[in-house]
Amino acid sequence: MKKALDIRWLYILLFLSIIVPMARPLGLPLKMGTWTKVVWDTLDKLTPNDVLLICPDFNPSIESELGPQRDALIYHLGQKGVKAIFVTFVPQGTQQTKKFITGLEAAGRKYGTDLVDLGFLAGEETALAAFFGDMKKACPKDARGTATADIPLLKNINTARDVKLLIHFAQSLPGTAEYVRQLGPYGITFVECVSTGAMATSVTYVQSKQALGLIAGLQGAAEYEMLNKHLAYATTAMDSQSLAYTVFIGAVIAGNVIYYIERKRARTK
Amino acid sequence: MRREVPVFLGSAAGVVILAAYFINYKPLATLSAELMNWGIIMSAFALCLASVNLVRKHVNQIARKEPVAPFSLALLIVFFGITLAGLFQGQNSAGFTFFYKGILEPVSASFYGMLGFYLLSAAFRTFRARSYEATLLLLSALAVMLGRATIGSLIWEGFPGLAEWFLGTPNAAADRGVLIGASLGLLSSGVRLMLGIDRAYLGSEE
Amino acid sequence: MIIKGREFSFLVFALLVVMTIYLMRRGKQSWSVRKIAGLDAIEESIGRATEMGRPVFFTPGGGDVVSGASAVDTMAAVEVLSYVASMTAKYKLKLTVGIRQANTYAVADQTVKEAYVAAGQPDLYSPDIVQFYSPEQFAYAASCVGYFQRERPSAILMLGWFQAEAVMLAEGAAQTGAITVGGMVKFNQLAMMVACCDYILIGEELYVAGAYLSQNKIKLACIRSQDFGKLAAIVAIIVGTLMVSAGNKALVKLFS
Amino acid sequence: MSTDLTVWLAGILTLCAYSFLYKENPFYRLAEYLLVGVGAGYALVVGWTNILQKAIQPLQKGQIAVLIPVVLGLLLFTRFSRKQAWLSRYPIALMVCIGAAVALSGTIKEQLIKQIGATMLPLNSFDNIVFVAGVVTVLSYFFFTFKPTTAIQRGSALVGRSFLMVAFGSMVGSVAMLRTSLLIGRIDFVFKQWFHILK
Repeated sequence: MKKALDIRWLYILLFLSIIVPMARPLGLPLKMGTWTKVVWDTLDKLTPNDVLLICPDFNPSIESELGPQRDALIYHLGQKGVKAIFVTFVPQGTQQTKKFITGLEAAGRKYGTDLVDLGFLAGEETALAAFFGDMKKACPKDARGTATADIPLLKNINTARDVKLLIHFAQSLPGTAEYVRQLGPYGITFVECVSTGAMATSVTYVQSKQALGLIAGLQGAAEYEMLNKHLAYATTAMDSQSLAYTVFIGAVIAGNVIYYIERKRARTK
Repeated sequence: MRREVPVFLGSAAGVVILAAYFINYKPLATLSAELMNWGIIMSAFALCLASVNLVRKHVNQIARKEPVAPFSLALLIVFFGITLAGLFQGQNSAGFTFFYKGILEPVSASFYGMLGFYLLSAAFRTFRARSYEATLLLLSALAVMLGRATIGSLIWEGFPGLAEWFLGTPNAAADRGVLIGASLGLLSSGVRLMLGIDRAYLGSEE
Repeated sequence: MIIKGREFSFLVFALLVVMTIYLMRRGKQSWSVRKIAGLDAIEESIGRATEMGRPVFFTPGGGDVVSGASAVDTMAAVEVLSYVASMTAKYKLKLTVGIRQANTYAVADQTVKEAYVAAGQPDLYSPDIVQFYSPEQFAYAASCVGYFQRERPSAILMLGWFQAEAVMLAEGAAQTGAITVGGMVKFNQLAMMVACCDYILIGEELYVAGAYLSQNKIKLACIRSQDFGKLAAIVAIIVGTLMVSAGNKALVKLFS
Repeated sequence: MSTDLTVWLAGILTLCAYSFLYKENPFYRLAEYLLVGVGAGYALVVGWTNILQKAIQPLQKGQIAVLIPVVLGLLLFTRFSRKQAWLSRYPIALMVCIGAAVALSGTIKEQLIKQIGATMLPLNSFDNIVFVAGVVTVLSYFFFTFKPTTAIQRGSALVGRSFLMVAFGSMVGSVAMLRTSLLIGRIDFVFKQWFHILK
């Protein structure tokens, strides 16, 4: 039973490591990774006439990882003043689209001429293939009930080839692999916004240059905020994150030291 | 016959889509696009089917007065609440947003966050350098964690770079190897499917 | 005829399909399969359960035998289950199978029943062996962990298709001191199992285990065909790498 | 303290979920069931929107061809009848095969050929050598029907397995980060948005 007690102390330690920096920010320095920088530089080169396709395929379960990325992108894209088409292939993604559109409208973009919400499409990878091949056929109407043929923004846009860049938020399915498979024929680049959980498997596609860059997790969002020079949730949460990792790292090391000592003792007996 | 015909039609649809990918022939491309469009519509029905299935199951649990019946009742109440709000008032309505913000968002995030405690428990009790392989795993996990946490760069400047190296070189290489293997696997399971050999997905023989 | 830029893909595709079908047709003989550490561990763990007289627990995870995405993995797990059940029948051990999906339940129950009959122990079979916990992800995982804590099985086998609950199951199992064998094809959750379990079936090893234990000749032929595919990939990579190192980019261009 | 009813509900349910850490209890179970109920309702609503826009409205405009997928979609519901359940095999077989063919067509070029091509790196740096060696040895680890007779084969498979372990380690490290940020999000919610204790 002694062991069960031990682990609860560790839980409390983890809790404290998160809450203390929230009350008293430590302002730990953040070191910039290369992946996020590539994405920011690419997006910074966009002009107001460039049309983006944004697919927020994630559920609120990982809001605290991808939400800050979404907000940092809204800020950046709002300043750049680009045009954007939204569509999602997971049911709960529609709420994320809504947040995007509200944010970009606040930055002065107009629905219909600059922004359009094509809602959700069922069918995962099949839907991806159909949508990229013929957007207006896959989505005869936008989420607000207007026929897509009548939307000014979509006038010259029919296939994935007609957009400048795709930004994809990945949680599970459809993930990086599905997008790589279906975007291949259209030769457009795409940016992956992933949780740290998916980072290790998405990085392969960055290496093969099939994906342009990666924003990974809360840290990626914090790096993006730093590049935006507009600090928000992710930057403040990174203090908690750093301290919480330290607890994890400490737990692994402590566990192994105990294991080593126990084994040594068992041997000398 | 009750299995052969569906399998045959499915295979035919699959072959059309594959052929349209390779062969430059307009009618084939049109047919393939149409089939995918059907796929979307059927998937939308499947999404609704899953919900109907769930309702049936929980209605049964209540009817049979199973111990979980009160929970099933609560489930049905919120299910009909959000469905009615969404269908009649729209997805932007206050009612729909209430269920989304009040239940879906917090509970799903909480469950996924809770796994952090299991992970911490595993970090302390289970992640042990018991063998050569376990040691490799531990070292790479530590390198990634130290590189992504600020504490790492305070100890040694090189940790963030080391973490990116671990992720971008040995990890990506292993992942690439697995990916190539998995693609070949997908191909052979696709062949089995198109030939109608794999039919477990059609359920048991009746 | 062939869309421009896809000629080479078509060639590769056609070659692979022809090879697979060819191997399937002459797959009368079954291919011998290399030793898989995780597979031996299943036997070993059941052996230890016999010595200790404690139960064996098996779960195929949250996959559904009728859903395209997880059907293949789940069927492979059921094939392993058939073997496990025949062993527990032989050694008269208590077996419990925890299930999340209703369709998988039907298949698993049938499989266990057949295995007990085939092992000559039909009276040891009971409908309580295969238990339908809950389709709700965490309710299912909590039921499994609850079972681990109550019954203290000496062998816990988690093979199949898992989602985020993998860490909960793997850590919950590790705490009981049982021999744990984990295995799945999807890589992202497998990592947690590798870190927590005593033995693992990595990726495709699960398919091979299922095909080998059930002597499914068609699946074994597919595995053989994939081996040739991998060999070709290795040769292409080595030749291409050497050519690029020497400044010749012909092969890289072909493969792009 | 927040005065928003939604925030209160969200806060209480967050605590219900975490009560599992102490032990399994009815509050935790309630949270789980509510999540499932709302998730299913949400899926039904957006699924229905798809059916409305892609099937029913085109039908009203006289596009008869849409009837085929609609009928197929409706056949899915025969699963509830014991006698007619076999009819649901038509849409299931079509969906599975269409999905597989779509995935397969993209796989060959994007995930097989291009991935092999991207591995052909000039062996002029340490990283490239490690990368190529990693891919080749991992592939060799997944040989199942070739007898490992030579030392090279056995050695290669062993190195491949080591690469896999490093990859698993990276994933474990990354997942640890994911779980902490989710936890941070919940704690942030409880103390900042619900109780207003922290600013």
